[in-house]
Amino acid sequence: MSTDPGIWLAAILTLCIFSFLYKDNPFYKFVEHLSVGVSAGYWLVIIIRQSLKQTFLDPLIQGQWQLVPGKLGIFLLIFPAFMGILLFTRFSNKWAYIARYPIAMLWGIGVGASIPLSLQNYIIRQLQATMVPITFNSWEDVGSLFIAIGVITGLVYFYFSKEHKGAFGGAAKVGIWILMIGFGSTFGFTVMARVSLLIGRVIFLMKDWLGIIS
Amino acid sequence: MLDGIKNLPIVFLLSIIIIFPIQAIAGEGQTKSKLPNLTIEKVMDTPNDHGRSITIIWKKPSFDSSFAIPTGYKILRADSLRSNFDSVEFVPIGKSKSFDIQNIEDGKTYYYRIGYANTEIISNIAGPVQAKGNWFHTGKTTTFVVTILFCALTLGILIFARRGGELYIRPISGINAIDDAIGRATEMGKPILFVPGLGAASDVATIAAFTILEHIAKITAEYKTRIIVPCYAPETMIVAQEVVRASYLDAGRPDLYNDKEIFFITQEQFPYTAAVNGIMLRDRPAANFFLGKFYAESLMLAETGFEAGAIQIAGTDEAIQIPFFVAACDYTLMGEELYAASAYLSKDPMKLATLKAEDWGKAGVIIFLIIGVVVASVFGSDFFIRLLDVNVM
Amino acid sequence: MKRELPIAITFICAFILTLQYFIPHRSFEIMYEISNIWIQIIGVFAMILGIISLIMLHWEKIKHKKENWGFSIVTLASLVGMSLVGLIASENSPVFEWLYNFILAPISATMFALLAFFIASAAYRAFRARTVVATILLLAAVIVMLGRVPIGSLISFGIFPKMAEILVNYPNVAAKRAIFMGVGLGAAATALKVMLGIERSYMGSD
Amino acid sequence: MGIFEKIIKLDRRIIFLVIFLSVIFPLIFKVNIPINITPEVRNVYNLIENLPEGSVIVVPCEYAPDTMAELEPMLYAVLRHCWEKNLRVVACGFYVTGVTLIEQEIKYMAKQMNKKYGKDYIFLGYRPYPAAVINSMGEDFRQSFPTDYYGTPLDSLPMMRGVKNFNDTKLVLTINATSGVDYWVLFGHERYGFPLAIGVTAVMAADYYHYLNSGQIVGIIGGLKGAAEYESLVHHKGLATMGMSIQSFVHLVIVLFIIIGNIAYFVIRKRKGINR
Repeated sequence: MSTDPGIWLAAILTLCIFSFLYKDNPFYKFVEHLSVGVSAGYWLVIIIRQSLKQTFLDPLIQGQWQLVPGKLGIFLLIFPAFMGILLFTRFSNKWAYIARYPIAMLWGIGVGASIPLSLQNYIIRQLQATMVPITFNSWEDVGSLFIAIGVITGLVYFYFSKEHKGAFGGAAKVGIWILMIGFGSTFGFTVMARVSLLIGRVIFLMKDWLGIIS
Repeated sequence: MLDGIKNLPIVFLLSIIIIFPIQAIAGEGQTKSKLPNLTIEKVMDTPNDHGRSITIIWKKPSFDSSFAIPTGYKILRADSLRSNFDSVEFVPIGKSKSFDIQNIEDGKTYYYRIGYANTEIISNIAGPVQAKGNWFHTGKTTTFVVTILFCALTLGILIFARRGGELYIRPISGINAIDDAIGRATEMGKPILFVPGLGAASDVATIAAFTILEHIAKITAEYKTRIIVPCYAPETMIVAQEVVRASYLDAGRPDLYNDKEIFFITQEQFPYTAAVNGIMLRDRPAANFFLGKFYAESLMLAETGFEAGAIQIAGTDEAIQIPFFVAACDYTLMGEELYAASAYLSKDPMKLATLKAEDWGKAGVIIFLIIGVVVASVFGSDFFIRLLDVNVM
Repeated sequence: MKRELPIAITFICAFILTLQYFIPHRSFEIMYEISNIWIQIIGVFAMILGIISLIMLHWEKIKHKKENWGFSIVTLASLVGMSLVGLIASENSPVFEWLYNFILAPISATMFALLAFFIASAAYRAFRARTVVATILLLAAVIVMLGRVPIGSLISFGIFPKMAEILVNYPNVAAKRAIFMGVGLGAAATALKVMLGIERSYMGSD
Repeated sequence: MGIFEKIIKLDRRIIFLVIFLSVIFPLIFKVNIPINITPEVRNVYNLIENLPEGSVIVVPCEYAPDTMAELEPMLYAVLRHCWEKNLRVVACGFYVTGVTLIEQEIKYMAKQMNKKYGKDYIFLGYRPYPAAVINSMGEDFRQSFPTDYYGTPLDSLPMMRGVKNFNDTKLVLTINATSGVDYWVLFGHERYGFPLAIGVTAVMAADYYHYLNSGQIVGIIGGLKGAAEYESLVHHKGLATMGMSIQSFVHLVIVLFIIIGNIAYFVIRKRKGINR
């Protein structure tokens, strides 16, 4: 059995969470609230220490921003902080709309390059991967044909401008079948990874904590 | 002596005559003479970069395997033909036959040679060359064209819709379930839980979730049903509060809006999940909405919600998580359906128009795919396949 | 100013970043880096709002002695404790790391491990051959599950692993690609809506 | 409520309990489910099995903690086999983040098997630029590794006497989670012609079968399953076999639950049909 207080703490917390499987109980509630507090505190520290101090305060105190030198740099550094402060106008009824400016900026930057990026990664690349010559020289070609048909019928299923009727409906139906085979396989495939995590925890309890297996 | 192609054979002969005996004498352990010559094929400004880099390409030597192979190449540089060539980089021997030399001053002229490390064998002189930043990434041309096409298509349909053009969109399954679920919660006098996922506020899945939240909040304002929105990211909380507040205002019930029901929990996946599980088991919402970006916690939330007896409607564009929602929830908006549902619910002709553009896009993809496969299979041409080449490096 | 300015801000930011994707030049690269830092800095203030929200929520519970208010003390105390350790010492201090390694890490790992149980209960409940679609889902899942482990190979003379391989490599790939393509178009369209100010749910209608 | 109705509305905690037991049971009672041995793993085993006592084999290990769950049991099984056959092992690594981990693992296994450093095995440690290092090792190990990981000159280690380069070794078996595999094939096997076997993660295995088909490698040990196969070949069931047994149990239990649920569902549906 372990003599490390850290291992004991971790083991007790682990058991508290497993108790949730039986039903909601004070032990789980305790761990739930503890984890929320600790993780929120963790992120607060990381954000203040790194985002605020390293990327904002340090260059400001030095009066020099490496990315953009000179006064312009300092302005470009203070500007987002000013926008951030505007978020607090939300607490006033009269000025609440000002908080939209920073949000608009977050949306704009966040959405940023998503148009070309999603078209490139989700359309162009996938299309190219599907577009292979099919000459029936090998069994793999049958698979490639199947993938091409699956992609087409799947897209038909996601087509919203036409009701799923007739031949079109038939294609959509094949599409949903293929989607379901895909979902089933993903589900089945994931079981192993999840069980591995459980084995990891059980081994932690039995080996690191209790020492009953070697 | 070196200023004419005519003299080259003489130089060559001379070098053989002079170098060979020297090599033979130097002999012992040194295998220089057995190393193939090095030739720089091309030296140029590194394409598609931000500048300050030069690319050097050489002919890959084939080594005689019975002799020691050098550990690497050295790259030599000079400011002018008259100055000395100094070694600036070491490239280990490997598969590569090109190298990007970084941290070069833009616009300054250089000449290059390469040689085997620890030997005297060096290549021809290549240059002059200057580094500079590029204004268009040629590897992304396809992406650029597709982006322009898609934007033009969407704008065209938007203009059509604005002029009052009719746009038909089929009913999307699971959409009616949203209103039914809210109705049921109201009847039971229980709250509604809306989880906007783990994405940032500007993730498209989260944005779609906000639009659906807008729809839901308008109904809950009308029915005076309590709505709980626990948030993973602080920005998501801020936007969700704005969305709900605006919806309550729209519905004429700003008095019912409660900021504290839309709250931040923590920005760590599993503590967040633990807390949302707690809400489901203690506040007992009658309807759970999981809309947005979800990862491994999807199944944990959906299973706990099921145990708590709630009607559950999920939607995510995260392909790996869809199966778990399908298994554990009553309705699942799969992938694009999430975006479509948000457009459909808003009944805004502008939003429906973009949905229409997506459909055109799909039709285009299908047609292009069929053409590409047929051309490649029947005519053996990979023209359409190459057309889709994207090189982001 | 109430509506037009936010829309203009969104458009300009998104447009520049879209252009940036195609322009490798250093000036645009710097703009991209600046935008990343801006997001971070605004994020600090958003985080402060978030923490205020968290504290208020639990403070109210404690003040009004709502159900389970005692646990709210746990949250607030651990939040304050963790923050103080991290801010007074540093994020690299041994105490801060110890708290992370022996509280947060095991809790997260165990929560994650609960999925092994939930995946079983969800499979039991959902995989019933009620309809054709449900049957397909069920069969695919069962075959892949059996194909992944030695015992599946043992009871089927190696047939399940082969079938599982085919399912994972073909229909699964087709399904993912169809979803990706739909998502790609949807995401691009949504981004365009945001840029053009069509999607602005956060602004309400005033 | 009949038995089938009860089954349909089964308390999920029963499922949880059964899952939990099927994890614990193989762990405590060391139940092992037989594993079918694939030819690509058996090839590796046979090659080592048939080496004369005292042969030197090179085991480059390139992985870090993130992939150790799969590759550590593999390394243990391989080392056990080598040392049971009294082979001498030259270990090294070209992946800097994993070096300390690998050093500990080898030391641990040597202790288990009662093997002496310098006599039965040595650890060369880390050098950058795999291609260049493999090249120089083809000439003389001492070119890149004049000393071992601990700073001892190679010549003062008894087992390295008379071992100059790959010509004096019988096999290279790399346990690898990186693209370093390619280097061993292209710069090692291709140039110096030694037999090469690889042990990789399950995800990577699929990408390397073409080397097997082209005869550039003699075998592949892939992922935890491959490690479990090797464990059963050396008749020492370890973590990999255990893990695969647990996985087998849990997967089987879930499938059985699904089957039972469906039987109950169909019985009830049929009954309802008759009543109507």
